[in-house]
Amino acid sequence: MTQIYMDHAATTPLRPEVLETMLPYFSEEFGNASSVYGWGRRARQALDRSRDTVAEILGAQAEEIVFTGSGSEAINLALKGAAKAQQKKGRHIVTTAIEHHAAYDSVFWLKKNGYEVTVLPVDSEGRINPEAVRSALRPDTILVSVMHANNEVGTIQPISAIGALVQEHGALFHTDAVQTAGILKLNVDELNVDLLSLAAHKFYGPKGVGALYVRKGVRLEPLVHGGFQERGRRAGTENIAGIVGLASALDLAAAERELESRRLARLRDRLFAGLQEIPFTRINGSRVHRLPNNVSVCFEFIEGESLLLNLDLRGIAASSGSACTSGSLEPSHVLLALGLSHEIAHGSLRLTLGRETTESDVDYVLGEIPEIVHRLREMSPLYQA
Amino acid sequence: MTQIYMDHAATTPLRPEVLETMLPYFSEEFGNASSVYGWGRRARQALDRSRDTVAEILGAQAEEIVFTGSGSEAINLALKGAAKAQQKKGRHIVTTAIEHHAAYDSVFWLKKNGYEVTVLPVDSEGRINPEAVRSALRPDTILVSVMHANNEVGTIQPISAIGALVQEHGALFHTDAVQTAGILKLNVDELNVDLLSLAAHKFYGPKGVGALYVRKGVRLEPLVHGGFQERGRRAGTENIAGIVGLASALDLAAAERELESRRLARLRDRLFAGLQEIPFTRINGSRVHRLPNNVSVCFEFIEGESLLLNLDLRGIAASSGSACTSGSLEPSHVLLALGLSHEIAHGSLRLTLGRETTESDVDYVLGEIPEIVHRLREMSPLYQA
Amino acid sequence: MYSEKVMDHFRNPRNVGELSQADGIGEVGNARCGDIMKLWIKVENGVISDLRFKTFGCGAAIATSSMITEIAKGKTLDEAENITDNLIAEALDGLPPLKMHCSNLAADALKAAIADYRLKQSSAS
Amino acid sequence: MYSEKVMDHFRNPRNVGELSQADGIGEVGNARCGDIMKLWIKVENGVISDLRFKTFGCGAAIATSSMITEIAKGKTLDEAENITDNLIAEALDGLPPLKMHCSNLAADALKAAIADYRLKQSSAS
Ligand SMILES: Cc1ncc(COP(=O)(O)O)c(C=O)c1O
Ligand SMILES: Cc1ncc(COP(=O)(O)O)c(C=O)c1O
Repeated sequence: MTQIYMDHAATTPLRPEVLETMLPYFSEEFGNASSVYGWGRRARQALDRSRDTVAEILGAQAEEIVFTGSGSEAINLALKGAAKAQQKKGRHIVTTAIEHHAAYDSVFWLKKNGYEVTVLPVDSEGRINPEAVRSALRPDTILVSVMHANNEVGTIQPISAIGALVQEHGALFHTDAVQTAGILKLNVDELNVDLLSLAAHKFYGPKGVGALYVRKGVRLEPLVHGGFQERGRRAGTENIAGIVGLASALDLAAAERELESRRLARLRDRLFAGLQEIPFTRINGSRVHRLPNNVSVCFEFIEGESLLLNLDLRGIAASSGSACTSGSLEPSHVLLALGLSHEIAHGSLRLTLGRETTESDVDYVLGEIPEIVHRLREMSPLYQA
Repeated sequence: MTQIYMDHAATTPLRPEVLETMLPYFSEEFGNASSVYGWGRRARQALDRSRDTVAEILGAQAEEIVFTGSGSEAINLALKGAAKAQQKKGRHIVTTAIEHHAAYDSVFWLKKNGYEVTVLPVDSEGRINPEAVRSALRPDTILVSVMHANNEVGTIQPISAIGALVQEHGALFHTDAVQTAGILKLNVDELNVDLLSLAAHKFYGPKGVGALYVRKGVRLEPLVHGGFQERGRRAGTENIAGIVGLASALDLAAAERELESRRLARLRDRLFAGLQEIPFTRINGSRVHRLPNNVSVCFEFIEGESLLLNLDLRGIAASSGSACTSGSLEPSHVLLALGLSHEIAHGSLRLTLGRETTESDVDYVLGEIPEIVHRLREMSPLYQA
Repeated sequence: MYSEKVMDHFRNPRNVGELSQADGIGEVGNARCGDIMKLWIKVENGVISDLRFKTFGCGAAIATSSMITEIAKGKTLDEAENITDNLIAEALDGLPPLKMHCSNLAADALKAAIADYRLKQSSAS
Repeated sequence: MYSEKVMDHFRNPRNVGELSQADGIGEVGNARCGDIMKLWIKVENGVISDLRFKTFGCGAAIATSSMITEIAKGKTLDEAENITDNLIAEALDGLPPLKMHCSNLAADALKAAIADYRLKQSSAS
């Protein structure tokens, strides 16, 4: 049966050539990078090389890169770590209503622990106005966190402009680049960020490894205490194979980025054009400031999970901000923050394209969806044909 | 050249048959376990199966297992997570002077954050007396953490006895089983533990993945906030390949444990016998309550790092509690806690045996060490022949 | 995630639609929470002779809707009122824990339709 | 971790041992911190004509000890006193940052040996 994966924002397959770079570090060069003998030194070299690669792609210094066990851990370390280390300077944090849970819940943990939090609303396309950030800054603001691009609706934020004014104010600026690493150019100086998080499995690297950029001089309280790995910022024996995989995947993505982005944007626009022909369909997010691989729509009168199951039955893997996919009653906080009603937010569909996606995949999907939507609407008590 | 790896307490090579079980989950079955479609469901199945395997080996329920990104993270989650969740009941924690830094530093972070800590001394073999634990318990004691076996000197603690009295007192009991998982039998009910940490790379599984057993009903504040993975106890897209590797490595180790332990203990004793013939050599730790694969000694008048470098030049990979291997001035806190002087502690050597270690490896090592020790002593201003 | 039985009912839901001359109609849930079920019943001699449903909801919601129409058909009103959420879930070879509330919804919709029927009967008499 | 040069001096340290008729002896470091260096010098006409060392310490400590005996040989006392830790580290093609203090130790031991020699000279005269 046709099997089309259109959920690259959720995770991506490991590239075989990336796996090749990892394989030597499982059973042969398996040393602990802290050891003085040959196996240890070779592990350390692989670690150093990987750090150099990541640093270079981000326009950073090697010692500014901290490897972590996931994107979520990188974000938690950035937010809790910086807030804790800065608490003598102030306790006010600014963030947005559409952050990923890893950032949102870290900030709310801080709130529970004595910090004050300002959550900025977004416009109907999911954009933050830099001026809104400026107005939210206070003398005791120590940290601002705004995601680079949203994982559900694909909206890209004006990070560079926000970063400039946050840094001018003297606060630290973090961006969650989990959705943009490997897709958009990431240069920490151009973006004006002090902290930037990413996760390898979103750009065809392995799961279980992420990275945090920490601008020189920015102090962090560690999340995982213990050994002196990662210059004392993240204890634990380094996952060399995973880190090598992260670096080589990022390297490949950086090299192919421009061409691949243009290709994806064309496919994305073809998908949008086709989906818009279905009545009662809304596009979520911005058409202009948008990830090249993200398509997000809401079909009125139907519910997302049943849509996904029907797509799955026809070999299409996709995702939804439907409450029922997460087992909660509330649909995606992102779609609600964009001003959608609960009812409509339940009927969202996200298709995210990737390296293997072809035009014929897009056409296949466009051939199946209208029928499924029609069938579910026929079954819906909300729909009057 | 001969290459003999005798540092299995630092890390172990991934078993090729474990890598085989992981390979499908990199590029083919790469799905996100939270997704509803086929790729996601198959990832979820692999995750569930792995959790069942680990639970069964520990004598636990599947929902009591939390996968993490390292042993250190498991320990940090256990200690900080349990202390935070219990803080209304009390703020007193008991631990020992020979814990691994991951535990030690977590507890000291808690101390900095308003908890009281009692650090129990050990005897000259590195053992904790359960009665000492009993005397340390207070009405406001919420948590006790004692490692199962020490990573430097191999001493095994009377965990079951300590656990019984801690649980009777109504406090939570954590054991760091990073050095014992795969080597000793681990049954959470027999051990009387509420929390138990382990790391895959210590038993021929992959780096970058650990696990924490959390007894049903024990509440933890998460360390990594975000998505609802691991029942809300550890956010972040699950590292399926790593988790599958952890489970299959633990499964293999459990099956081979008894035979392999006996084999290792014989090799260990042969090593000890040979090393004891070198004058001015002390054995560290207990001869009775000892990991079957751990050999730890101190050679007087010489320093550990130069010993390791010489061993490395002859193809032997080993480790030391020497300060100079870690770049600090203080030698291992474990050796000092056993009552060794700084001077002697600097001259420690740890040889830890593993699956590939043969009798002829042991004999090769025994052939090389006396000469190296002699040479370094000849060079030492402390030594008067 | 879902059993074969659930997927069978999801793929080929039985008795979808409306009954133009229904004797009772029940509607439960709300769009805010992501599931609404509407159930039409026909009653003959105290026995449910026919049912139809329309559901806005997840896979489990659609499957339980379909299943309850099969279970209730031919049952007396009293029997039908005693159909529990567990019974529906069992008939579907189980539901994921997070989806158990969906079987609730179906049982409630049936109760609401029977109540509506009874109300109409009593106001007619 | 260590340069080839460091490993060469570690593997084949030059001038290990004692000078039975030394003109000056310097000892620095302490066993508590894991490194002790003891240095014997012979002085002829204000020039260091021979040196020997014994060191308890890490690879870097041994290599810097060996290196300083080579650098100092043939130097006048004033020249020898000006040998800096950086110079020793450079002569070894660098040391890891955490090991820089070891080159300090070697320079200090030489200074101590020269001071000892000067003290003996002044008390002899
Ligand atoms: C006893 C003990 N606990 C904890 C750890 C930490 O494990 P990891 O470095 O894999 O996080 C280690 C190993 O380094 C250990 O030996
Ligand atoms: C924007 C964003 N941030 C953070 C994360 C968390 O990454 P991970 O699940 O790999 O920890 C994700 C993906 O799940 C994401 O899309």
